[in-house]
Amino acid sequence: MRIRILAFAALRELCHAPEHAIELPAGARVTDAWGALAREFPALAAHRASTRIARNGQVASFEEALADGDELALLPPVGGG
Amino acid sequence: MRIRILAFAALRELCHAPEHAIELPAGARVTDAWGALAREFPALAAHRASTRIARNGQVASFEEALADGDELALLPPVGGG
Amino acid sequence: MTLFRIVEEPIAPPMLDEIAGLRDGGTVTFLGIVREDSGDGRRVRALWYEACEMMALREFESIADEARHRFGGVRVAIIHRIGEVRAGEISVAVLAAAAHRAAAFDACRYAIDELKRRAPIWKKECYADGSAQWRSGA
Amino acid sequence: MTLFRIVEEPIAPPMLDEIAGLRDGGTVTFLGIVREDSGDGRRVRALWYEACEMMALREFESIADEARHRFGGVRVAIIHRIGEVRAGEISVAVLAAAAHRAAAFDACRYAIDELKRRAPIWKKECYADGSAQWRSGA
Repeated sequence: MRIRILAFAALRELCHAPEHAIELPAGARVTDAWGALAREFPALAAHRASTRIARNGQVASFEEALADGDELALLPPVGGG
Repeated sequence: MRIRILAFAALRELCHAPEHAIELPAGARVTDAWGALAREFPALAAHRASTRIARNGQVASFEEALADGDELALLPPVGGG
Repeated sequence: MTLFRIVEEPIAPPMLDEIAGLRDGGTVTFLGIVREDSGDGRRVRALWYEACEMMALREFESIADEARHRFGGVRVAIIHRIGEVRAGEISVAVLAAAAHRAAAFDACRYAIDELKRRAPIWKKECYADGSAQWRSGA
Repeated sequence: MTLFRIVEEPIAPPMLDEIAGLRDGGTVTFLGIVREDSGDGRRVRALWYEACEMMALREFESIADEARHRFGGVRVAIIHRIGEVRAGEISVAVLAAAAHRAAAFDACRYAIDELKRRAPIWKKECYADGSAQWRSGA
């Protein structure tokens, strides 16, 4: 299945682009999408503990199952205001 | 001696004017100025306990001694803001 | 830039802009707006404000000084309108600017609370039915 | 009147006027102004803000709803600027309007505290010496 990944702020810079599309086997979970992107951009790995993930606009756990066409947003620690 | 009295808000209305000049004998105190004005405008009397008096811009007690040319301000309970 | 003012004209954004030099990391503004509802069911057309101006301006300055000392260097400006202020218009504006927002919030609140408690300013509620009444307290 | 906005243009008084319909007896406005001092001695030229806009706007609305329920009917508006915001410019404006001032102060403070804690918005400090660094937290 095809997953779209949006990365913001420092994570966007580590991934060299705000948006990536990845292919994953059926049954894949959020953690597999993270793993696929971290293989492409190894600097991501150190940020896993501090990153929140949103799946289709809702905060999701790394264990949550994915569906074809999902959009994941990688959210580093916020700093608005 | 001559004392100028400024009255504000509800007290101004009770005295029919924002400003009055009164003559008092030497040795008069703030309370005597109040008394003189209250004889002219009896409705004032009921407001003595709730009125603060400023003498030449500084809050004063009713017992404070007056000097010729003093200006007294009669300040009812405030309501700014 | 005059930080303490009593004015007869409407308090409008351009007047607040003038003191924009006061801005710091966190800037908190309180606007008091005349309410149509008197709180006891009568409809308010306008408030009529009167001040002992010299003493009120000195009180504004004292309050701002106290806020600066209590809340670590915050700067405060106070503008109060006098005369007729109709329902929906601004009667008072208090600005507090500090490097950090907690001090600006605390100072702004302190200044409006103390202004209401101490400044020699009075208001008369003028009702839609033509009657009117002096009101004290916050 | 859009109460929740993320904008690229400067946040200026005319924009705040637009939501003047929000005004009530007590109206408290917080403005966050970009400081030249980074807090660790470096001189800041500008902050560069980035948002996950859809989620941030939804968060603004949640925060305003929470404030309305906690503080008795107070209404809240939130505007955050993104892109480059230079030192001295406004990065964020929070307005809270309530019949009584205590609720407006409490709601405004709650909203800016929660925004800083929860809204998916990020900032990069761009220093006068040309270097830059992402910063999180208030």
